[in-house]
Amino acid sequence: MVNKNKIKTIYNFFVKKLLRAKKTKFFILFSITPLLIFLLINGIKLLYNDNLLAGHDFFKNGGMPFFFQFYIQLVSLLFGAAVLSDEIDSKTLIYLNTSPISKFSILSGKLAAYLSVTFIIYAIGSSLLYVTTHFNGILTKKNLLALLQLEFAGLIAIIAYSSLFLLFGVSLKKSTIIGLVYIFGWETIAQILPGTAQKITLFFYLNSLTPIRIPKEKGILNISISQPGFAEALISLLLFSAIFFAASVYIFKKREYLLADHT
Amino acid sequence: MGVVIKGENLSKWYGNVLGLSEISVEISGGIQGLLGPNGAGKSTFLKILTGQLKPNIGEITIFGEPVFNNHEIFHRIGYCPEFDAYYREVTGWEFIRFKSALFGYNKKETDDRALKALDKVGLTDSKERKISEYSLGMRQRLKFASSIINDSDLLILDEPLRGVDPLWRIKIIKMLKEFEAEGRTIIVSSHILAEIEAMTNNVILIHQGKIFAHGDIQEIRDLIGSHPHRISVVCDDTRGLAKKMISDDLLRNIQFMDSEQKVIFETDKRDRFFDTLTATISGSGISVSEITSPDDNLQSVFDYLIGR
Amino acid sequence: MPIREEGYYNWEGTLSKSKIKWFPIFTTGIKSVYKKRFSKLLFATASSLFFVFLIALYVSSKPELKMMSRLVKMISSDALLFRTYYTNGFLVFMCAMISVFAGSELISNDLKHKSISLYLARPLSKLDYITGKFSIILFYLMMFTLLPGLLLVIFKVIFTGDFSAGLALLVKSITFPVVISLFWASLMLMLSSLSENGRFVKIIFFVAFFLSQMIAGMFWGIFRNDNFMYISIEKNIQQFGSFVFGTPLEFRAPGWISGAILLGLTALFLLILAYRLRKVEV
Amino acid sequence: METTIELNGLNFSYGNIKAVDDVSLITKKGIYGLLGPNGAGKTTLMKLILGFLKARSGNGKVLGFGIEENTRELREKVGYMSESDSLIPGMDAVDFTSYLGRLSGMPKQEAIKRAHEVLYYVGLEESRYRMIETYSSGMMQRLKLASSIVHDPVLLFLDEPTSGMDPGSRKEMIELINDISKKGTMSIIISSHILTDIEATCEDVIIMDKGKIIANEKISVIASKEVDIFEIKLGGDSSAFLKKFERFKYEEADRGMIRMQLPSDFSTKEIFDAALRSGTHIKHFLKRRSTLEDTFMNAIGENGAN
Repeated sequence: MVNKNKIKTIYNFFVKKLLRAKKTKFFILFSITPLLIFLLINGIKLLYNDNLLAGHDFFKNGGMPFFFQFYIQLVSLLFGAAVLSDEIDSKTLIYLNTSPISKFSILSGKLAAYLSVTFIIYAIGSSLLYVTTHFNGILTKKNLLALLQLEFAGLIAIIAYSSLFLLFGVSLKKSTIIGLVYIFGWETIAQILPGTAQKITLFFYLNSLTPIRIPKEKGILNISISQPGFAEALISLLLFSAIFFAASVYIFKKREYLLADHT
Repeated sequence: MGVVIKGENLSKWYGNVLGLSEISVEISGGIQGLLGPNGAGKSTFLKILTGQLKPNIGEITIFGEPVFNNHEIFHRIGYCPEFDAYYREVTGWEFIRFKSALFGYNKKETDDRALKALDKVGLTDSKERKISEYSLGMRQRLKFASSIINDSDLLILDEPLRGVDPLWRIKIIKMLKEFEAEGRTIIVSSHILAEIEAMTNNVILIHQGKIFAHGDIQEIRDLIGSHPHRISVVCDDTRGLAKKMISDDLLRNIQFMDSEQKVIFETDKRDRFFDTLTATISGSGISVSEITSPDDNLQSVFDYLIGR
Repeated sequence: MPIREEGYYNWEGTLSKSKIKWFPIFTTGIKSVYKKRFSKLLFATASSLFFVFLIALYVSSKPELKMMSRLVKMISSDALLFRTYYTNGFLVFMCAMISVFAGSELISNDLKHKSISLYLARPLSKLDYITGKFSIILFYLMMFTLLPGLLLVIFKVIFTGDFSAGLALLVKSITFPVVISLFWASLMLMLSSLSENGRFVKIIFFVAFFLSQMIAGMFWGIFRNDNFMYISIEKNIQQFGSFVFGTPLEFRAPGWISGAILLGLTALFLLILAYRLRKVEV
Repeated sequence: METTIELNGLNFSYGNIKAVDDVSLITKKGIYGLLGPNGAGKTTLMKLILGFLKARSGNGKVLGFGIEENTRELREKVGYMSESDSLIPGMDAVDFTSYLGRLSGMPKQEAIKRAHEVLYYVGLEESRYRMIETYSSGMMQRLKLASSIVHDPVLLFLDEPTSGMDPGSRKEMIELINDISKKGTMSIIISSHILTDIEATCEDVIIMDKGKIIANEKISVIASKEVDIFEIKLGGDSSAFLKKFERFKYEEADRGMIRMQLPSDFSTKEIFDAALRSGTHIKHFLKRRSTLEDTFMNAIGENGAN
């Protein structure tokens, strides 16, 4: 039933299409803003022959929160939810639904394509930032390993968030707004709620994968629960992604997509 | 070729909109014209036929197989959708090649079939241009090309010629007839009745969610008892001809249009009328220059049945 | 009385000869923005600031009342009244919200539905089209900046009875809100003409607005140098307000530069808007 | 004022593709069809006349107004129904139509009154208070017609007016177009791919291909060009009948239609005698007139294979 080269066909087509989209170019630019800010700050400091800003501190307090608490979520939302809603808006879903390809292959091919583009955008910004902020000593084993872990954590985060927002896109009407409410509403509030609430946010597990812990504000009852281990976090994130993806395929199969507004 | 499409009392409604009510239909080979006013259930029927919608009651099978959620069936079906839908930032070639690859051919066959489809609709030389730069007619032809890639046994076309210029209309109609000759089944939905008449004699008329008529246009026309057949004759002695024809109980009505030297007869017994007419003309010295049946076409069938 | 037959009837009226061709765009636009969901809620919140200032004005004219002393002190003179009201952080945010609410889809919807040709098939030039769209946002922006400002002066005269407000100050109290409204309107219209997708336009607008604030704050935090305040839209408005009304400046940097930045940006946005519309294929 | 449009030497190209190539044209009052294959330059020509696009070279006058100098006065007198559905969401039909009327300079109350009148005229009276984004494509065409005649123009451009309409409403649209042109106060230019609709409405036809005007004829002239080919349909089997006419050239088209070339002095009586003797009857007998389709195909054919 699952046909690998058909999934590859979908993957290649949509990666090429996405790389040309205006949206992608905008987010690549957006991903290098922290780097530009860092260079600008140190540039001006040089003018005033002030002592330069420490790269590692900027990365830890500025770069990490930017990427792992804002950027990845936003881009995964705008791309993940769009996997299906773009096709419905432009009514092109009809071409896929009337081709000899299973709904599973369509979604896996498309999600993989959107994931890859999101990862490329993220990787450009994050790796450039990491390299410049840890320039002297970048070639040490420690830094290279940290960089690798940074990209790996980003990839897993993108997979998890994109599958969640794919599920939103497949089942809900106003998926983008609900996604925004989830990111900036629930995930931020959950940080300060008692332990169990944090367990049902993706960020909680993500925080154990990143090479540098993202500083967490103390909870109201300031009992900070223990972060899960690397392996445990990885497995739970992958498990969540698989569940979200399976649910999306199930709904996609069952739902009738009325592309026209009249009979 | 057995029955290709079989529908048993299909009913479909969503919200308070009634799409179809108890449609049973069997379609086998050849070109079938599908027509009906907007909002009368024609698009709902096509959506059920292509598995986009599931009927609330009844079920439909193509080549004996169920349609909804059975994607393998599309190896044997080619579908041209109604909307002007196209992928942004993509060229004609990339789209056709993508659609062709979805059938799972090897690389060479995918390219050959895509090229052949593009060539058939005359888009080969503009295949590198972005679809957004195509005119409406060219996008329509591209859509049609995407439905003939797999040389399928069943072709379902939803208004395939909308916005296409007369030159390509004729070429595509000719192409469809060639497909019919190869024994393929083709469902063509269209609002332009002259187009359907140019392709086929078989029509399915859907109105108010029901099949009002299905079969040969001529037979349907004969079944419409409420409107007798109108035959118009242009000759040099209309009154003389009428006098000779009136003796029999054949005629319901005669109408003279002297300005055009035309007389219009209305009759229920069409064949007997023509026998008598031919005999009368050859028997008398009246020189006849024209015999036509003004309401023996799809437009009249449509008007009489739909009653617009 | 002759029967009215079926068929086409001519229109006996005559077209108006007025030069202002874009006026229907303005009136219809105003109505459709008002009909939008949540419009009453937004306008109520935006006008709440005016009522707070009104109460403060009343309190300032009655020395025996001891309420809201801080605000009362800040509006002691007319110049201070205008500066505090026009450059109030809440009002700046409200202007941003109103621009998005009234303006984000003004052109993007026309691009999406290809309806610009509807306008240009009528005796309207592209300039009329832009002016009409512009007037819609300007109307709502000025309704919550210029109008309340003038009302405050009138109420001040009623409460305190002094006519000390000189002509120069009155002129400034009119030109400043107009300049600020022009800035917001041109920014919003320019963004609206960039894409068919209204949602994308809204995202870019808010990203730009918050980013300007965040970067200015971050740089100021690091360098403690006031020149970075020019990056923030809000700080520019406040600085330019203080400069125009001659009240103490927001930050230690020339006030007129903020004005130049605002007017410069407005001109830049209009240029981009004109370029975009010229490129639009009708 | 007899001449409606007068163009001389108009040129326009998108990049290096010549869309309008040295077009000169004079049209009188009345109703013209503008035909041509995809990409022949029809829509571009219309946009040049309306001043949406600036011609590279050449000039023109419409209703006496220069197409470049006084586009504004010109557009007061012209109505344009575009090919694409261009709508303004969030409005019902009355608001939409009266809004466009006011954009043409009609006073507010006049525009609303006139909007109702034209919406009744095009048959949208029941759904004129519905939001226009819920309109079907057929209703959308009627709305576009209504909004293009709300300001009572002198010249009306219709780009694919019957596209997407079902047979019933297409017939009504054709009746509307004929009724408007019959009134005599409005000249109409229709660009359409459906030749039967053009035949049912237009008096003259202009055919374009590759940016040039390659034919400009009266439909009555085309229809009168008789060809001595007869269309014959028989009741039963035609082989016996045809044997009697071996000497003439004939071809059996599909579904029993015979097209036979007969000399002009040939007496038709012989056809009926032959049918009677071979035991069948004549169901259809017509001297073929060249149709618009033949003229179109010949004109395009001569202009080089497309």
